[in-house]
Amino acid sequence: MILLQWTLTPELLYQAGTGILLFLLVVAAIFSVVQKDLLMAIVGTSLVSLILSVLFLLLHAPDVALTEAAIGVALTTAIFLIALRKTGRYEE
Amino acid sequence: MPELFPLSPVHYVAAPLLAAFLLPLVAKLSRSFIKILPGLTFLYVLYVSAVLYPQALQAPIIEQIAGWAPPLGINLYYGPMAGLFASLFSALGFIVWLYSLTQMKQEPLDRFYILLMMLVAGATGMVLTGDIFNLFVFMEITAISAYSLTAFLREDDKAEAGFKYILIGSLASAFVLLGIAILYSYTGTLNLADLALNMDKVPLSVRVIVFGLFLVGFGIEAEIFPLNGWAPDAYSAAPAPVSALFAGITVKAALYALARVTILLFPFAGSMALISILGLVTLVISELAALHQKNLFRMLAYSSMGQVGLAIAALGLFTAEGVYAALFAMINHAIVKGMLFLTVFAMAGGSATLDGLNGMGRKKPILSLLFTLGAFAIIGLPPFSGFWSKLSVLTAMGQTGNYAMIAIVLATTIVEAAYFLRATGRLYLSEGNPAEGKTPLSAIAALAVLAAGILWIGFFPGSIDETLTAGAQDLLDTAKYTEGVLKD
Amino acid sequence: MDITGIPFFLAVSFGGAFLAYLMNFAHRFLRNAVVLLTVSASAALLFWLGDETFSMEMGGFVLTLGKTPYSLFFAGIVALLAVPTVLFSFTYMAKEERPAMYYLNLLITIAAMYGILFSLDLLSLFIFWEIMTWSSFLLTIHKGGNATKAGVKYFLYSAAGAYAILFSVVILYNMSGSLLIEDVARSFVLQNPLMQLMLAGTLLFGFSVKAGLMPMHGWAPDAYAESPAPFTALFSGALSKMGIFGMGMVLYQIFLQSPFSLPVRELLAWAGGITSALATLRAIQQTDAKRLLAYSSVAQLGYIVMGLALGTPLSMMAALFITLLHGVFKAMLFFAVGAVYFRTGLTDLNELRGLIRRMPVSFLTVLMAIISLANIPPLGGFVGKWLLYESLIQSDHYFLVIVAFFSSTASFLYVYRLIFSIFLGQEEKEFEHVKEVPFLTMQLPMLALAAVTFITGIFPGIVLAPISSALTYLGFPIQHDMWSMSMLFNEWGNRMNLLAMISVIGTVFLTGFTILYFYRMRRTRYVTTKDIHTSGEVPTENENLTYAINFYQPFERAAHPVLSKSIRAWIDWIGRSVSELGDFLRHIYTGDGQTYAWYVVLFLTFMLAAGSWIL
Amino acid sequence: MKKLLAAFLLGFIGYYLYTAFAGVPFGENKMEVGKDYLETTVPKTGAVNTVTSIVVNYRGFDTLGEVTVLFLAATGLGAILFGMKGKPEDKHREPSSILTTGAKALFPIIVLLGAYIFIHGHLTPGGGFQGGTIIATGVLILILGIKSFHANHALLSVMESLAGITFVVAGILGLAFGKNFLENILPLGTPGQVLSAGIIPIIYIAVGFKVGAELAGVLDTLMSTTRGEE
Amino acid sequence: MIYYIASIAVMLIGLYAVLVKKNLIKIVIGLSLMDAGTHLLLVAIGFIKGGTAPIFSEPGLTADAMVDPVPQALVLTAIVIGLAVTAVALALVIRIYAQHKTLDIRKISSLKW
Repeated sequence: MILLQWTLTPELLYQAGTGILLFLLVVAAIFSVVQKDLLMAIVGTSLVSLILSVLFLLLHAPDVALTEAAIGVALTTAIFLIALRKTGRYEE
Repeated sequence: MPELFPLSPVHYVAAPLLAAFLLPLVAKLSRSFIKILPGLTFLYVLYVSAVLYPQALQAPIIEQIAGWAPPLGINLYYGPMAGLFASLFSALGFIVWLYSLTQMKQEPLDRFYILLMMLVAGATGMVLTGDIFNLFVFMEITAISAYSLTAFLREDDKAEAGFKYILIGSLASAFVLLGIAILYSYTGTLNLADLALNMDKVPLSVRVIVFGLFLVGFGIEAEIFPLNGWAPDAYSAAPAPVSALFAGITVKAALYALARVTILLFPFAGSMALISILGLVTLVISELAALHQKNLFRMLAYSSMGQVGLAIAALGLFTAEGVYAALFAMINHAIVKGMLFLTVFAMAGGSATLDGLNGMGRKKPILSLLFTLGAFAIIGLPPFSGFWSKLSVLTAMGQTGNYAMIAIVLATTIVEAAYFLRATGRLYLSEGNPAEGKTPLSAIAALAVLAAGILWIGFFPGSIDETLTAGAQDLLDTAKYTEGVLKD
Repeated sequence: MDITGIPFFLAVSFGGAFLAYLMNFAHRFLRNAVVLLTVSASAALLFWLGDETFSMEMGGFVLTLGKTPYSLFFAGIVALLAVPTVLFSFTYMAKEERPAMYYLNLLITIAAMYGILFSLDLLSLFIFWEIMTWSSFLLTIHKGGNATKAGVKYFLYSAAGAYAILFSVVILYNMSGSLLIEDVARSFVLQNPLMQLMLAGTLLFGFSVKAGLMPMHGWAPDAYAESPAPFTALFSGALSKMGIFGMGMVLYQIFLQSPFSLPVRELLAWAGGITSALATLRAIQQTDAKRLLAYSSVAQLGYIVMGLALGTPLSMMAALFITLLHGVFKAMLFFAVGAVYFRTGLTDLNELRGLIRRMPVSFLTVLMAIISLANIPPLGGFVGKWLLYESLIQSDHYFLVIVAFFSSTASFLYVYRLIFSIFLGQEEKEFEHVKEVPFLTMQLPMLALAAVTFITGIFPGIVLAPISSALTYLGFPIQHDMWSMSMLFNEWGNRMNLLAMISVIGTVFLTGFTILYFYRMRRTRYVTTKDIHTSGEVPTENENLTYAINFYQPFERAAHPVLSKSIRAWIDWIGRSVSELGDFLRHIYTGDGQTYAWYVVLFLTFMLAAGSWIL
Repeated sequence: MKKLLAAFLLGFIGYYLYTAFAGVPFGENKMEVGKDYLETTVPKTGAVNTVTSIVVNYRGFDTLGEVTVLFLAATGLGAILFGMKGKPEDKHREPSSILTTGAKALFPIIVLLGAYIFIHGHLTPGGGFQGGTIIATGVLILILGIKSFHANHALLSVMESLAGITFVVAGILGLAFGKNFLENILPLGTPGQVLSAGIIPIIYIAVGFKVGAELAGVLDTLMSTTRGEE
Repeated sequence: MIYYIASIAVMLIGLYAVLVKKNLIKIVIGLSLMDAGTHLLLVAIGFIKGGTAPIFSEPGLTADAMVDPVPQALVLTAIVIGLAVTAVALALVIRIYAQHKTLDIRKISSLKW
């Protein structure tokens, strides 16, 4: 019951959002490093970039968010996938 | 074309940049023009340094990019030291271009020349800029052209050397960027002079951490001992004209950056002494490691790491004579090591081994003579430039009273003499079937210019004395630097 | 620039070298002419050298050149040996390849030696010293093959010595602010004794490497054996004397007043003695003529160092006299061995035999040289050794006298082996074609030097005059009563009149020879070397009874315990351990990119930890 | 064991970095240079988007360096993979028809979006780099979508060079007019309009073209290198 | 504050991958993660509580209510540099694979000592 008394003020929502996203960011990073299958690892990297881009929005940096989205998510992943295509798929 | 607009230090970067962008277009028009354009650019840059350097000796030229005053905009600081380095780089660039006209046959030539020009322009940019982030960007330009040039040749292990270089190089750039982030978070500015003034905002413990990051970041490019793992592979994999540029330019630019940043931002006592010790360690280990090298380029790589270690040790003395000696050592090393790399490539081609030199004296007498001249100059035998530079290093060390350092430097010189003379001795063996082939005139001309430089400094060391003292003064006198940049 | 000044002198010597190099492309004869002209011009110019010093500023240091009687004497030695060497090498080097490089380096070495002698400050002395080292290095490796290894070994030894000198020069410059030897000497005295010892020690070490003192002589046998014969004469005759010049200068101009001066000199004297003894024993073992002569040079230099270190006027006179004489007869020996090599292509004592009838002049030169080397009266060697023995006894170093006697008598052994195995004994068919070497370019220098030994033997005054002026410059009062033109006095008042003695011996020898020749010669039968009967059988044509193989086998077995452990092995061990260290360090660069990343991260953590811990 | 050591070392470095940032209060206004940029951007450069004005005008030299880095990466990539041109058909499997029609439909829209972004660089967030990358992704879709599609390398490199030259010439013009390198010489116009903020839009459009052409070239080179089996 | 911790964490994870992982592509991923961490750090430094994006889109916005634009400009450049370096690194990886047929960094060390 106590929960309900909280009014979801935008401030609280903002705090919670950054907290969860940052946690997700670290988890995605660990996922992409530990993952054996390189394809999943690359997907992990693009996930990191995506979360990063959203975080930049939260930090009031639209230009950087757009860049991160365009370069980090789209192109870096594309380059990684092409490189993966030309070389071995699985690690170790 | 030159009088169209006033000459200013930015031409050092703008002209090669324009030429680099022009080159792909020009390549479509006529294949031969690919070779001519870089030459013209280097000549133009030499012309710029000929005009600007004398002015810089009187008073440093400070140019603001895009017209904004320093704390806001980026400024170029063209003092005596930066001028000295910029002119040295452009001269070396021109000589290497002249040499690779006939010696560089690997196919995508237009790409090779673009990367070559940008390597020189990037290093010159590093030396000129007065803004720390701009220094990072120019370091990246130099680094990325160096990565691609290392893996330029088609043989198998070149890509491997390239990957090692890029792996360690991007570590370096990550650490430098982190250092800049920390500095910005405390001081709020990016201009070097401005930073120097409000470094007190940064608490001492943080300053040490940032110094560590910068030392590692720039140390990797400046080949300080534990960080120079990539260097031997990169030197031996890159085409010889490029290795000559590595030894002559990229190392010097990184060393200049390290010195400028350390002296301006981290002047506390331990920092320079630490750098000096690191230099000595680099000198000892790389000279000893060079003893067992069979591949000549790898031997020259270790030897150039050693010579850089010597320059760092002299720099670390933090006295006017020390910096004077470090500058002298750097110039001498750039000229002599450049000549050695090019001579060995002209003599024995890409995979030069020690045995490949047997009996080369008969087949290519001029090149063997040049190699012997280079070897004697590196060891520091009297009539050549190496002697005066080593002597100034030793007297500088003598003045600061650390005699142990003198003993170490002299001991490593003996080791250096051992492996260089072993190679020189092989030239004059009677047996052995060395590689044939006539060296074209333009290559010999390039080497002759370097040899003339060695002999000129060897017989008239006084001639460059004035430039060196001005350079040493310029680096050490931080007050003049900051007040000059932020005067308005 | 006036003719009598030193810069003109050096300009002639160095300029001549480069001119000769250029002339080589013009014509062989022209080059030879220029070479001869340069050497003889510089030799002649020595006599008109003016006294004023000349200084110039170079790279922030002031270099001063000037003439002193002490250096003039040594310059005389260099000139005396340079002209015959050049003459000898004209025909000798005709067959060899790359003569241009040979002559260039030869003239540079000679000019550098003059430079060393005429430099009044330590830095220019060091500069010329290094120029001499690398030009002699290029000469040593001229022949290729294992000459390169010998050359590199020579360069490393002398580099170690040279850098020891540079070490103390830099420190002295830092202390006294100037490079001039006088100023350095003045400020040297003010240092604390330990520092004085260290500095003088490194300087002496540097100079004794070139002089081939025992522990540091490793390079001498290989370098002398491998370098071309005419240069070897100069190498052992003059180059090693630069070391002596340096030691003399350090001991008596810089280090004299320091408390440690006496013990150091005592140590040096003993080092000289041991060097001469061991080197002589080692020489007896050698089978190659050049190596034998190399060890004998090391031994003779041991005598000189002994004389130098004693420091009494008489011993100094002895040392300088032997310096000159050794240069002369060593040059004669190397020329003769060179001539034999020029004709037969062999220097191995076991293969050569019976050349006396084919090469009489060479035989005569070797005979004169070994007589003066084993210091037998009529020739110069005797005078030097006589002075040395007297000075040893006077300063009552009785043990040293025993050592000196032992090694000079033992030297007679290897000397006899040299002349016996090359010239005496039965002739061999394979040496039928051997002819005497051409007169003008090869025999003349040998005979000229032989004449010099003869003259100095009779009139030592000619040499003792410049020696005594050099010694007075160094601070040793030479009273005139110690010698006259051909008279030698000693403290106990007895006099030895060389001229009278030799004239008596000469007349007796001549009369005996004439009587025998006219009276008995008619009835004698010419005997070929094959005409000997061994236990009744007549040897067949090709069977050869005289042989020199393991000539001194019993003697070597006796001296074996002394000779077994050689210092050279110990120094080679140092070399090997340095290169093993190099091999170990090389493996730090494992070639795996990731380990390099590890090095970077480890270094960063170390930096952060050390930084924050210190500050 | 190695993993443990690595973890320990990184923990060590992490601790030190954390102490370095402990002194930096998060979210506080500690701007030095930033304040001046914010105050002078509209009056002095006419650009509404301060980040773009910093990137192009105040610290234009960085962006010039930045464009060179990208240009060198494209050239370097071409040089490294020079010998590995593969046969066209081994690029990838047959694309499904949805992908092909989708690619054809989407391409013009993406290019339009990219153009909008780099034309309005000085007004709305975004600019040359973002717009160029978007165009490059458009080209990527075409490469994936249409089997026979090949980026016309000649055209791309010409576009790339021309754009680069316009950037450098814009800088040199600043010098020619007696001012400094890269200084603004055009009238500022009214802020908020498309044709405002002097040379910033021109430079950013040039950068847009350049980045678009370069990255398209890079993607096409990468796609067409051989599988490495032969 | 948690932004700093998170960005340092991402950077260290990237460094961990570079140090420990054997596969070349995994190492390049590690490098790009390190870059990502630094970029987040830089932008987080520039953030000011209550500040809006540094764009004067409406007339009402004043300079002192805005976020610090300078780190954003730096990050913009840094991201593109990161892309360029990753592209060259991957090109090298492709060439190494074409020649060595393996992506294990331990197997590609023919240039040593």
